[in-house]
Amino acid sequence: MPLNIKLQVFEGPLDLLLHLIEKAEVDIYDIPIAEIADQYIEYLHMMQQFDLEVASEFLVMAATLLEIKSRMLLPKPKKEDSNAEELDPREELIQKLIEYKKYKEFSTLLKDKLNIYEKVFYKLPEPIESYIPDYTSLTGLTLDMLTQSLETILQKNSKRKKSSVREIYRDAITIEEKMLAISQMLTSRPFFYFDDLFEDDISKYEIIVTFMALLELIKIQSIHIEQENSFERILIKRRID
Amino acid sequence: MDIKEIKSIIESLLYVAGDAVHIKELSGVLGIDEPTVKRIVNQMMDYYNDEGRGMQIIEVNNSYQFCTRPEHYEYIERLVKPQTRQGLSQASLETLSIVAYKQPITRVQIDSIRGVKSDSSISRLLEKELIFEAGRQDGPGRPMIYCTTDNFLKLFGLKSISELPPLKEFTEEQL
Amino acid sequence: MDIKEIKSIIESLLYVAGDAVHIKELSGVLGIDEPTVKRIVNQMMDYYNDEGRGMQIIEVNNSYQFCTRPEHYEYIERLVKPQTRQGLSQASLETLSIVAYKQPITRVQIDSIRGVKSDSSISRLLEKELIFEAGRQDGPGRPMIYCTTDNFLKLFGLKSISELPPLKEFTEEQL
Repeated sequence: MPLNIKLQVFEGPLDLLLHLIEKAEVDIYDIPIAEIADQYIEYLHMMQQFDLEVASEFLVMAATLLEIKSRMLLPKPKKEDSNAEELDPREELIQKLIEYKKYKEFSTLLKDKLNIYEKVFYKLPEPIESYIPDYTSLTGLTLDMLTQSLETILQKNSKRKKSSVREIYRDAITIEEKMLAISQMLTSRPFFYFDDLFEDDISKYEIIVTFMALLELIKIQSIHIEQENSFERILIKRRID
Repeated sequence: MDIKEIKSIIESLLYVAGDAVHIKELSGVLGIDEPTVKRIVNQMMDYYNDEGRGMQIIEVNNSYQFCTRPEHYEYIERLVKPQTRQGLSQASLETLSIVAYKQPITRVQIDSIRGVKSDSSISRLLEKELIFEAGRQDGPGRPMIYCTTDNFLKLFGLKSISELPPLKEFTEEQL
Repeated sequence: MDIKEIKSIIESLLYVAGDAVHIKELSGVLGIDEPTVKRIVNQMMDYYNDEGRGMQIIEVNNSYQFCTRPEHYEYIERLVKPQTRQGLSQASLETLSIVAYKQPITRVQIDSIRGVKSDSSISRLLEKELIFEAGRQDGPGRPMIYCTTDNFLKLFGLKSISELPPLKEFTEEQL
């Protein structure tokens, strides 16, 4: 059988329902559920006839419509024995339709804007090399400055190092300092990875201090630790309350 | 520096940058306070529009950028190879509308409003850099939350999210 | 198309191209003969100059191109690369002197000599191509080692590292 009919494609069950309601020219706040439910199901049958896969959302909506339809048929409870508000079984669906309709309409407006602004061209940034001065702009520097600079450091160092033997010197860092350092890392970014804390050549002492600082920060609830799966990288995040 | 010279410098800065330049940068480079820079750029915008110049200045989140006019599209396309059109599907446009108004929003919330799964629209919008993953929401499952990008504003000619028109409230007569 | 519109289109074409556009291309895109295009572009050149606009149009071998004005150089430089104006900080200079004399050297060794963290000076020197990452040291953690570049030699007028003046008062052991 040749297919001459073009089946309109709907974005979802709500889209289809809106279409049926508009076609039937009925009030969205007072949907004739029985009529609309029948048309809706008829449309799903049509989709099946054309071998179109009917997405599960459409089927769920069909069931919802049938449920509302049957609840509408139930006798209404007498006013005096229902202190609960007399709830329209359609209410929830109507709210969803209205909400969806707002965004659907806005999306057509977006589409119009897109049609204009996608016709606009931007230029690539100019190659910046031509604007960056070469290293000659650093010519204020002299060899003397270089040697003097190192000599000053070494002088300071020789005082500092007198007592220590030849080993790599590192300031003893306290847990409080480490806690502060970690908190500061989190002021410039929302999170970092656990292993960022342990760079290549960190001393055993600093590893222990860092770990204790982390535990302390968790205890006072200023950070938050996360790991998606075991053996994945551990995330350390700022805690936002 | 007189105002003509300032305008001339701003023009050259925007030209060189190509990209959007934040008002803070302009203010810093020129050594002029931000409100004054803003006033001058606004004058320039009007001037470009009134004179029907080849470029216009657009404003996105307090940054300024040159771009061409939509009406010259046809000529520019003849000169440069046509840019790939954004070509957004109805589903993507709907999803984008929802993110624009309800951001930050999770996938489940989008699905719930549309009444249908939005995974593929979301990945398309991410890919086109119209929305971005803005982190995870606290709470069960810690779902990803989405927000719109500056690219979104640019592509739809909006200065900032606050410029989105209020959504129509529907009265019974309108429906 | 009136002449104002033609000028506007030419402006947008030169803007988008960024590069030189041959008069043949302009003529083809606009559907206007070359002598007319030439006359119009010449008018535009005068206008940009007389008005002291941010850009000027230059002509090279029958091609036209926008470029900025030399007198705006200073501002553009500030926008494009603000940090180049700062030269080297004391910290960077210290780090550089240590690398120069002690290369190859690891970050921890530099930190140890300076008594403070040197991460940011190291990245600054890397960025300025005054030092480079020369590989990793054998041993625990396999730390990165740093050496000075040819650029460094050039900047300080040295033929090779062996030309560095000897340090006063310090023996190898002290280093």
